[in-house]
Amino acid sequence: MKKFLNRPEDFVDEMLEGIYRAHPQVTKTADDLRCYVTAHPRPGKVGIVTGGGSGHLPLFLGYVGENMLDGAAVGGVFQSPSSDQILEVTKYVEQGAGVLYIYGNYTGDIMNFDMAGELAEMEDIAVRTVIGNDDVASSIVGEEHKRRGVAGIFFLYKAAGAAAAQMMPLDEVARIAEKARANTRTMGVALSPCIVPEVGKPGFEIGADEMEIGMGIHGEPGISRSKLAPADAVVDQMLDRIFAEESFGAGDAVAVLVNGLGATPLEELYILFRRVSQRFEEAGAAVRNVWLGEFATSMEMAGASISVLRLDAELEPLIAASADTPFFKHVAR
Amino acid sequence: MKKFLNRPEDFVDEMLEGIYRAHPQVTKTADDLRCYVTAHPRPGKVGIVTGGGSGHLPLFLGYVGENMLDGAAVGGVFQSPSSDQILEVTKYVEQGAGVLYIYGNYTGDIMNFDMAGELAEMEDIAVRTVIGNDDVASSIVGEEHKRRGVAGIFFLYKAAGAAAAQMMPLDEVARIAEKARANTRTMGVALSPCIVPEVGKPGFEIGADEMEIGMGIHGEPGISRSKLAPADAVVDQMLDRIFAEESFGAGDAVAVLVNGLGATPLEELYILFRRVSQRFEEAGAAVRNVWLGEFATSMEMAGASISVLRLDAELEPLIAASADTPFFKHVAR
Amino acid sequence: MSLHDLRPLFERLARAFEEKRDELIALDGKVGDSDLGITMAKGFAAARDAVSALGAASPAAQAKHAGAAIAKAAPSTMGTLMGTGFLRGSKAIETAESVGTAELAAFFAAFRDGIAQRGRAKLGDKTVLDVLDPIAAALEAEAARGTAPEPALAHAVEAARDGLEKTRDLVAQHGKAAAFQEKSRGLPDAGGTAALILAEAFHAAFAEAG
Amino acid sequence: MSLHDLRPLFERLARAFEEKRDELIALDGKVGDSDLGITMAKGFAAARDAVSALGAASPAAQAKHAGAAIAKAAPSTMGTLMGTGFLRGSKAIETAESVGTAELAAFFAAFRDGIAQRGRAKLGDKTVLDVLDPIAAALEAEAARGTAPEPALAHAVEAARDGLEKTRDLVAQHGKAAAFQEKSRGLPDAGGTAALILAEAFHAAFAEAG
Ligand SMILES: Nc1ncnc2c1ncn2[C@@H]1O[C@H](COP(=O)(O)OP(=O)(O)O)[C@@H](O)[C@H]1O
Ligand SMILES: Nc1ncnc2c1ncn2[C@@H]1O[C@H](COP(=O)(O)OP(=O)(O)O)[C@@H](O)[C@H]1O
Ligand SMILES: [Mg+2]
Ligand SMILES: [Mg+2]
Ligand SMILES: [Mg+2]
Ligand SMILES: [Mg+2]
Repeated sequence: MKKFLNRPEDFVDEMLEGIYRAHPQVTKTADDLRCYVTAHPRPGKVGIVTGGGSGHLPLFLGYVGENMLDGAAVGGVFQSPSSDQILEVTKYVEQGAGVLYIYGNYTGDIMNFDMAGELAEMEDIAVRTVIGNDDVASSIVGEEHKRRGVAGIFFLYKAAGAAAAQMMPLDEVARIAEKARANTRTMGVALSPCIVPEVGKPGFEIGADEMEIGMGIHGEPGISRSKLAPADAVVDQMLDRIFAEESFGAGDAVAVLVNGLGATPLEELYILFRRVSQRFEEAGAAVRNVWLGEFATSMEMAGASISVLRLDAELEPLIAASADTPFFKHVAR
Repeated sequence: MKKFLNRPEDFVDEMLEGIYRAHPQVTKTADDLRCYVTAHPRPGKVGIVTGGGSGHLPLFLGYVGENMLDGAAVGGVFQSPSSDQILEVTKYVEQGAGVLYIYGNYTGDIMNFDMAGELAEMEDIAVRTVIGNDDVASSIVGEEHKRRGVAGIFFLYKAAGAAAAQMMPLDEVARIAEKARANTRTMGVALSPCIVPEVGKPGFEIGADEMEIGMGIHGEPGISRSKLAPADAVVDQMLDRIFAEESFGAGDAVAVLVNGLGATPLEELYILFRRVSQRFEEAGAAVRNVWLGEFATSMEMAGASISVLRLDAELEPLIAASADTPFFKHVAR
Repeated sequence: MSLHDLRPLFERLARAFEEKRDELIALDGKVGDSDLGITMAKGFAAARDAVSALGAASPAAQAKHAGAAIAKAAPSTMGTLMGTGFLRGSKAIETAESVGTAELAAFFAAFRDGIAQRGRAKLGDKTVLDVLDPIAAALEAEAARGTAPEPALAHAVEAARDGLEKTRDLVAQHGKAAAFQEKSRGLPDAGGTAALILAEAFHAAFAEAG
Repeated sequence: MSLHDLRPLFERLARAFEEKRDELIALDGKVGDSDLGITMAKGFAAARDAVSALGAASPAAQAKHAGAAIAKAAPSTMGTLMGTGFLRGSKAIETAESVGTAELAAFFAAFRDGIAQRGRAKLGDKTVLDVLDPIAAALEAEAARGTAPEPALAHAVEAARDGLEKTRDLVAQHGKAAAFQEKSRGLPDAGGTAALILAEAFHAAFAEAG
């Protein structure tokens, strides 16, 4: 295991210490490093809370900041945070307008967020929940509720964050997040595994010339394992799957996120995007917003994912709004 | 070789195509994909041009944008751009105030930038040059002019870019870049090699439990190869080397860049920064600006570098100014 | 013989899980991470303290504070599930002045349903549900029959013991034990064992109350 | 017999490098990337076209346009170095009305120095410098002696041939050949061969001019 770390069991907390030292815009609450919140909560604004396992930076805490989220409960590597930690974050970000939970579709997270929501309601905090489930590889059409949440959750954060910053009420912010959720689809491809620090070795293997289309960000099995194909063919395989569920044509507009899983160089993401752009061009649809880089990783896993959000007149300005967090900045133009 | 690409010989141009498709703020000049310039040159402003080999994204072209650079000549993977390409970029960004070249200390780059500068002067474009040489591992004190330019060039871009945006004249912008250069020091550590696409296999090896302190971003030999140490000890080895040349104490202020070489997860960079922050805290010096992430990579090489810039009253506001490029955004606070 | 003040119940629960601490650690250790004894002891100690700090209050309020305290003190799977159980059970008896057999039946039905919803496990998945379900069913039947709380709970304990015994034949589908697959066969489920301890403590508390 | 119009010289250079194209390709191919013949032919064809498009102009202006054209058309190491040579040489004869032996000496001294500065190679590093230096030295000596251009250049060509022959014993320290180390020993340097062709073309142009 080639990692920069001290004791594996301190991986998450030392990472958090580094983050707090680097970024005074964020702070901890409840005297718990893992209860990560904005240092500048805005009175009267709907608070948005996320959370989940560590090992996915900038997910999840990276999106806490201006025009996006207000807090994140941080779990161990690939582990859910506790309901208690989620509750503490909830209480901190509650500014009189209620709290929206946005997180990924994983059992441990659901259990703990539900629990925290129940406890928060008992303290008279209104809570709504929207669960990201954008990974089309993880279940067939008709079983979308079983799909995993992966990088596409970024669009939910972006849209809901901008809505909350416009001081929309809780139900509206939740409606926006839900709309972004329903219109986001992601396909991923993995080229190599990653190593959980406390485990010390890869949890699975991918052959030297193989790729796995649809593999989950914790190494959950995908839909096909085959010889690594040329970049254009890989993109085509991924987009064909998305286009089979959602067709895009003239007059349609989308936002696209090409996400690196960790070790894949930015150069390659642009080679992938080149083909993505060609495909939408061929379809006659407009790519209005593009983000490329690492938005949801699995530490040193090599691979990438492509997320597509169908835009409408309501979502488009929210997606395009400025945002400023320690890990993600966007300047509206 | 596990890379997302089509034909290895198209790696650079397809990457560039992807970039132009993604980011309308930038464009090419001279009908050459590799002559990369801002789409919005500012009349009367000193133009800043950089360039160098590909494979280091976001270096070099990633810093072309508002408040930073105006153009970049793009070479093949780890190869210099041609003097002709540099000249074309120079002519495009010349807006009546002259042009500053900022690039790294590599023979091929020097030869071609010098040549381009000579040709530009013949076309009555005033040209100044500042060559980044921040890598303290690559030569001893007294031989600083032989040092390689690595991630610390970011500080030169940032300071000079902000100075140019304030419409300072060419000699002033060059003076600022030179001051940033003289005050920037970097140490790197590599954990694994990278693969040039057209070569198809690693150019060197690093043992399964080894690290190489001081290795260059093209795999140039470093100053020590040893067993991978705990993160804190790695940072101490790197900073001790920097502190031996530049001492920092009470009243001193610095900007710090913790840069991932490619495959190293962001989590680990924060673990490294935690120790960096502790060290400056112990020394009594203030860390005023912090950037963490991938700023100068070697594709999928695992490893990191730490750059330190000593700030003064002139550099500090320039370093802290807002900037907005497709690859780097900073919002002043 | 219905109970109004649940403090003696929570005293007894805390004591019971403290006594069974090492037994649960050993059991969870065989196909899990050995934390169950620790988290249950911590969680129910916290519940006792929360309920005692609350002073006089309705049974529902007492159960609610207990549930929140368990979830907070024991952020493990079973801690979260037990916390959920008490919170949901509390809602089911919200207006009750005291707890008799009907209230016990309503409480455990909501307890079981809450855990089923939260954990998304099915009967037969070798979880705490496979013990909670017989408890709830037994109490429902006794309530329909008009049995008094003490004998009703005695039957519930029997049903729990039975249910737990049957988990030996099952293969774990959830949590850390799921990774052990066939190795989990033959062993009683650790969470189910905690549910049996829960039922026994309820029975003892109502027996003591007379 | 000094020259005012350098167009015949550039005609001849273009022709010479076109003729030696395959020879240079083969030579660079042994310890390099085989591009030298292509880039030199391209570069000097571009120089000829640039100078002819320029029309009547001073020798310095002609050399300057030639240098810029080579650098642009041939962005390889030797293209950049040759371009540099002509640009620097042009500066050294900036005010000259025509080119005699004194101007040739000044031109080639600046040519050599410019390439030395740009490429940072030292004498003995097995580069074009090891041929340019004897050329410049010979011309300097002849200029001091007052020799006419044609015989002066004839001596320079001899010196170049000598210098090139000596590069066989050297091991390449720069560029792609450096990677081949000992394998480069025994072969004449490819860039040096191009310098010899350059000197020969100069000599032929001045011989033709009479
Ligand atoms: N999804 C689930 N639904 C219901 N019960 C579950 C579920 N997952 C695990 N359990 C129960 O939890 C018990 C283990 O509890 P605990 O040790 O707290 O888990 P962990 O250590 O994994 O957090 C199991 O024996 C099983 O009874
Ligand atoms: N740093 C240098 N300084 C001077 N001459 C050099 C230098 N590096 C290479 N050369 C010359 O360039 C020749 C090779 O030229 P060329 O084929 O254009 O190189 P490349 O193909 O590497 O760009 C060598 O034979 C040598 O004479
Ligand atoms: Mg990475
Ligand atoms: Mg990377
Ligand atoms: Mg356990
Ligand atoms: Mg060559």
